[in-house]
Amino acid sequence: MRAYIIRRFLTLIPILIGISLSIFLIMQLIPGDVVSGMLGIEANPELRANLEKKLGLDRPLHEQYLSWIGNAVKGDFGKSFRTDKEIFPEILSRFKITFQLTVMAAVISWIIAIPLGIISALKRNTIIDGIVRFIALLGVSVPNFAFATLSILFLSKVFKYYPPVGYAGLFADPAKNLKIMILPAIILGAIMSGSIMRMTRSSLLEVMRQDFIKTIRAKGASEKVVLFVHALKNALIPIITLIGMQIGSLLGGTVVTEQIFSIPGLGQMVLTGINQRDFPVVQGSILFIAFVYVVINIIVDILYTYIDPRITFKVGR
Amino acid sequence: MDWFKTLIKEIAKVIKGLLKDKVGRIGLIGVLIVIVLALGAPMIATHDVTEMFAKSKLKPPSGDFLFGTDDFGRDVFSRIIFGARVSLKVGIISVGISATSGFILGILAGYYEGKTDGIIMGIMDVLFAFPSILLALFIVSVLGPNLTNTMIAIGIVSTPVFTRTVRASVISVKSMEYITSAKSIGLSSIRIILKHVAPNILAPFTVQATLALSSAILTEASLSFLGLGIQPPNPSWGSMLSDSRKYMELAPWLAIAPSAFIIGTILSFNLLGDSLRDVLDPKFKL
Amino acid sequence: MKRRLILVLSVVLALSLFLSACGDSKQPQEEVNQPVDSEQEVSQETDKPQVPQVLKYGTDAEPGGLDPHTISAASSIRIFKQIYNTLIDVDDDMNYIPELAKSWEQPDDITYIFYLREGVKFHNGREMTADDVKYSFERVLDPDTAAIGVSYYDKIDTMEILDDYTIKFTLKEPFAPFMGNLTSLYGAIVPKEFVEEHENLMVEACGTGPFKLQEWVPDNRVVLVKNEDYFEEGQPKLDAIEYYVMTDESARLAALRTGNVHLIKLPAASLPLVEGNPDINVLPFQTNDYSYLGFNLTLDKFKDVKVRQAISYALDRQEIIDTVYDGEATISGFVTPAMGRWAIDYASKDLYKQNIEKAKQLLADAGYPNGFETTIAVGLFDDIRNIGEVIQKQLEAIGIKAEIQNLETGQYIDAWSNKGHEMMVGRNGAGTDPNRSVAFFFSTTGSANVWGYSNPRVDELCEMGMVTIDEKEREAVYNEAQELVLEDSPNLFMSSHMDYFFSRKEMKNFTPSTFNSEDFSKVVIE
Amino acid sequence: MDNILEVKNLNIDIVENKSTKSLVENVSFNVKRKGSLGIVGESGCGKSITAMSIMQLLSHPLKATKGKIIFNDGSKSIDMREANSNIMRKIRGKEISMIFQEPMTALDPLFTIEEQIAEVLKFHTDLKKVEMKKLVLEMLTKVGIPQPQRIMKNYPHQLSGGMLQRVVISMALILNPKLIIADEPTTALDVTIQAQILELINDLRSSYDTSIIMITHDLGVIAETCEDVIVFYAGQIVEEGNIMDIFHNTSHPYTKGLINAVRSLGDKETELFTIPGTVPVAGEFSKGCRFAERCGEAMAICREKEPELMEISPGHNTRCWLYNGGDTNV
Repeated sequence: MRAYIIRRFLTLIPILIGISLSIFLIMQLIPGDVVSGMLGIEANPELRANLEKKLGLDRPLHEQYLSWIGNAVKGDFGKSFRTDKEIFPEILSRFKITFQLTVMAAVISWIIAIPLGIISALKRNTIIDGIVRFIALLGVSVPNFAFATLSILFLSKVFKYYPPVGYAGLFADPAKNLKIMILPAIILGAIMSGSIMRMTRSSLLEVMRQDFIKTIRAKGASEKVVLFVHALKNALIPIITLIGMQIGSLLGGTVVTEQIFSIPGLGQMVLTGINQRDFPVVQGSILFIAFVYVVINIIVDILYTYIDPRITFKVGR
Repeated sequence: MDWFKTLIKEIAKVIKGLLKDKVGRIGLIGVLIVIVLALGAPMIATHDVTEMFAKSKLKPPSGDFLFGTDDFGRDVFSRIIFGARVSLKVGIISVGISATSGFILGILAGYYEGKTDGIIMGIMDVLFAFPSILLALFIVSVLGPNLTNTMIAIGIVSTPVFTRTVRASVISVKSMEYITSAKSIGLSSIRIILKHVAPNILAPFTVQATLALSSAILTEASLSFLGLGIQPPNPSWGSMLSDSRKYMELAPWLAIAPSAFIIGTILSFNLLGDSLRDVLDPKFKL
Repeated sequence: MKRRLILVLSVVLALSLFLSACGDSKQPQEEVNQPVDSEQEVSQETDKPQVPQVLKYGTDAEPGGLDPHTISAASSIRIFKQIYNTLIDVDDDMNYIPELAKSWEQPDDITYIFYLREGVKFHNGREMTADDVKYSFERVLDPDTAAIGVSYYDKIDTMEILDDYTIKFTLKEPFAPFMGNLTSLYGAIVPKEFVEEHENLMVEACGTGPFKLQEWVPDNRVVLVKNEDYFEEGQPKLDAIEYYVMTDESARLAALRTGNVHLIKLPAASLPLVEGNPDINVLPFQTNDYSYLGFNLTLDKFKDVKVRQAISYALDRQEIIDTVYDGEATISGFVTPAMGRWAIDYASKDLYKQNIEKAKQLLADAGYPNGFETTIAVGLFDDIRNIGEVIQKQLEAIGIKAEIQNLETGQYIDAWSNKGHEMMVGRNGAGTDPNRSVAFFFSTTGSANVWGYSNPRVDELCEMGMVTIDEKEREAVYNEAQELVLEDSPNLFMSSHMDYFFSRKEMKNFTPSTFNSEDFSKVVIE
Repeated sequence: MDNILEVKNLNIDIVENKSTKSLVENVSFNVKRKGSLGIVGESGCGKSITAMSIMQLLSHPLKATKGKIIFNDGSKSIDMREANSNIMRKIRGKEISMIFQEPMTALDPLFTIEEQIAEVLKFHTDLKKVEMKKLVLEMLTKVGIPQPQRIMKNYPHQLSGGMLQRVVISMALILNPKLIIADEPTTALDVTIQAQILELINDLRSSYDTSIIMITHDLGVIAETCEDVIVFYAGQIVEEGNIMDIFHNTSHPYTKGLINAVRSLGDKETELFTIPGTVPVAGEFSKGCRFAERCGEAMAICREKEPELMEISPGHNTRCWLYNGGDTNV
């Protein structure tokens, strides 16, 4: 297994280099640059020259890129042009927040989606199945910012409730942290649950039609055993694939929810970075997101081998 | 010309199958309504989409303004109707882009494996690793913010999902006997792909297409929320919804109308996708 | 089978624990000196009313950095305005009032002598002296700092320290706006050793102001705590100010309603939402901003003044104000009404009254009988986007088909600075001195004159304005300059709007005004 | 009562969007204690779903609507068609167990052989883990699996078809049930393995004196394993009797056709004999005898009236007008 993990990490390197090169090129192509962003209307040629020298932007492009990559390999993602602060610690502390939100949202979506998916599979083509499928479709078709704004308004008008302001770390002040994170997590979780519900239902029905289910029943197994021991485990693979993809896409995708609930996550950092053309911030954070995304894929692949003995490490994606 | 006739016959059969299934019926009707709205927009709309009635700003739904007016005093009903045109166009063209490129790349990667598979999937990994909203943001800010660029951006963003779906089905279809038998009688690989592999991955492909249509509309809405979607004053459901957020309390009809239509359209596409999957692939009859 | 499941779970758990533990678990505290937990401890010490004297302010943008000399973003200025002081300040009637300098004299046109307050302490405890004043301006003028206010102070020839509390400035030539420029935070007084030791004022701060920086969690909040030994007696009454970044308007309003924050800013459109709400007071104040429609004068169609004037006649400025600001704004030029005597009366000018016939006539004379196609670039703020949409509609009446380009932040700023547009809607602050409002934007060498506009007479007037010390004469100079720019119409000016603070009823003694919109020195929380 | 199982006019219908069609009509038969009953017929004649209905394993939209399935377990006898699921659960795998046709897909791919066999013990006994392991090992050796110690740690995809069928058999016999229902156990296996499996089934049956219902379309398998035979055609029993009656004084034309097809196989001269036409689809049965269109000796009456199951010699019944007391004309 270790060889497999090392091989997967090796394939990570070309991807990361590919991403970092493409970000660098795109950042040059986009109109606007960090200096005019910082100076705003005060910009004049003299000020611009000073600032560009201070930020090292007067060096030729390839030199800028190579020096950045040189440090990045050593873990030093450089400093933000705007705030002059070290980027890597900033990414880590923000990643913890986005990761916590993602995990909470994922768990909430599993709690909602998997039982409902099972129920709608068992009670196939009944009204309950219809209702559950409708809820699932609703989850898939509601834009998250509409859902978020609606819930904020509803809670604050009707229940006079608004999550406490000012983010607190999970370990620093757990009570306040959970109060802040629970609402956005529920909203993200509800939206994620739509597709998981549909996937659970279809893959469970697929498994229930297999021959070995008949054998198990012929052995005298109760429906509970048939479902929870055998059917669910066999249905797990496509569900885990979907969850892996969802968690991956959430890492950058929570930017809308983070913005509405003003949670200092990674998505928002990238968005501000792009707006301010703060190249090291954008480069560092997207590379980190890509790295975590591939790590999650590796974990999902490893989970496969634990669930299904037929899948061995030589089988690729 | 016979393949054309078979195609028509095939489509007729699919539609008949859809109508039989309750879910399919609802989906089909929903989609048809949206198409009719989009095509017949000029006839249906009651006002000019950009006309500003300064004295009737933020008015609730009434006789002459069926869905009320927005903060510029423009008629929401007409904007919704024309919005159908935009959202449908965004959906269809962006899915067109991602479906075709995903189809070709997926088949190449799935069928040829080895180096081609490695390279194509490597690029797809790079695109996958980029969070979709941010990738779209990049493309739109490089090409400039207008509707066509939004469509291209959404198209590129959803290509990897298509490629992966197509590749997965090609690999599973490839291992089946009839492909090896086709190879054994010396068919050239292109013919095998077109004649045998392609038709058989149609079912998961069409399902993926309907899902991509709904996510395209959602992505357009999120892009508008981040201020990068369609250019004012032309309306799209996404931009109307994101603009309405400020007035959700003062003028809720501004948010209700677009969200209802967005949810309705996506619901119909997904229902259509579900029953299409059953019709196209009897094995899936659940 | 069970053994495997445990293994899988442990992998996932280990990963999440590792990640969340790798940074130190407590939020990084960048406090300057001993950490004060703003909530509990402070209230026991003083005999203040039981309620913790902490003002929670929901702001709309993340500060871009805290170095007063290099950052011009409003979201940053509102914070370091509480941390740093300038030599002198300006009241609402544009008169200079003492701050760090208790008095000053001006022996001749090019020398200014300032007598500093004694016993003023920096946040690191050291007493402020003339040395720090000299060091601060040297830092601004040093190219390595890349300071923004270089053009404000580059007329300084020498700075002589007469004694610990007296400093003499000698200018290269008479420079009337010098006093006005000294009120700007671009000339904030910073402690020498702190800057040298930390060499990065973006994230750390040490000034003489009423509040000290305690904590900054990016994209979330900035916490300032009371400077116990502030030189103004009995100020500030508050123990701490907590600025929360809440970009979403509905989230800000919800936080205010539920009492999670005491103060927020919202546009006029939200006024009806709080009508009749006993807990929320609305505090309007006139801003010093003006909205404009700029032309790219390098393009042929906009080189001709007749085209620009035609567009001016086509605009219905009152409809723009009604639609975009709910009527809560006044017609204004690039010297805003808030600048009182300096501003001419734009509303009464013929060019500012809608006259479609005249507009069409002018267009025909200029060779565009049935109009032309163009684009309007908008961005940054919602009101700018909305103005763009209204103008686009109004220009249709004279045959001009304008397409709106809603640019992303970086693109908008780039289009502005490199003429990447045809027409552009924007909003500027008129500043505290007419030289800033006129020369900075419309003299040929003004760094904000991105339109390619040049009028020798205006340049001459700007030069004169800088050297005329006598107020009455200066007024006449700038009036003529405004009339000329108005006539040339490189930009069409529209409105100067009102801004609105929404505050909880528990927040007392807070009256925002144009030039001092966030003075929390007398604020108390009940 | 020397019958372990008595099925009395069992009817199985398919209920699909409001229309019900009968697949199995008034089928009755008995299985003697320690006896062996062969059910033979072409695929799609209803033999498999009859077997599944015995164990109440029919899934939607199939349903056993009428009739009785009586299981005589020592003193008490239970009608398994009506029995509630708890009772059925105690019977399945303990009193009656099944062997399926496709060994490759009959086992759960995600569990080891040991886990799947031990599961039967877990359902019906409260043996300790160690005892279960010993029993499983014993059983695997009995069914002739080499190195059972290693094999039982493997997963189904690591074993051949023959091996997997042996595992299924060991699962079925481990609690020495009173009746085994074998639904085409050897169809999916190649011939050499087929013989070994049949021999294995017969040996184990005698050593555990279990009765068996052998369902197959292959008369060769019937000949080797069964004493009594019933012949299914289009959801009805067309002939039943002991092995000698069926093979030597075959009465029903359909059974004759089946036997001739097998016989012509071994004989080089005669051309391969086939029964023309195909099995009629449920719900489209003509009113007369269901085999009429394909029957070489069909008479007018055959297309008019459906013949009853008549006894033509003790224990040998047939459903054909040829033997209906001679009055062939109506």
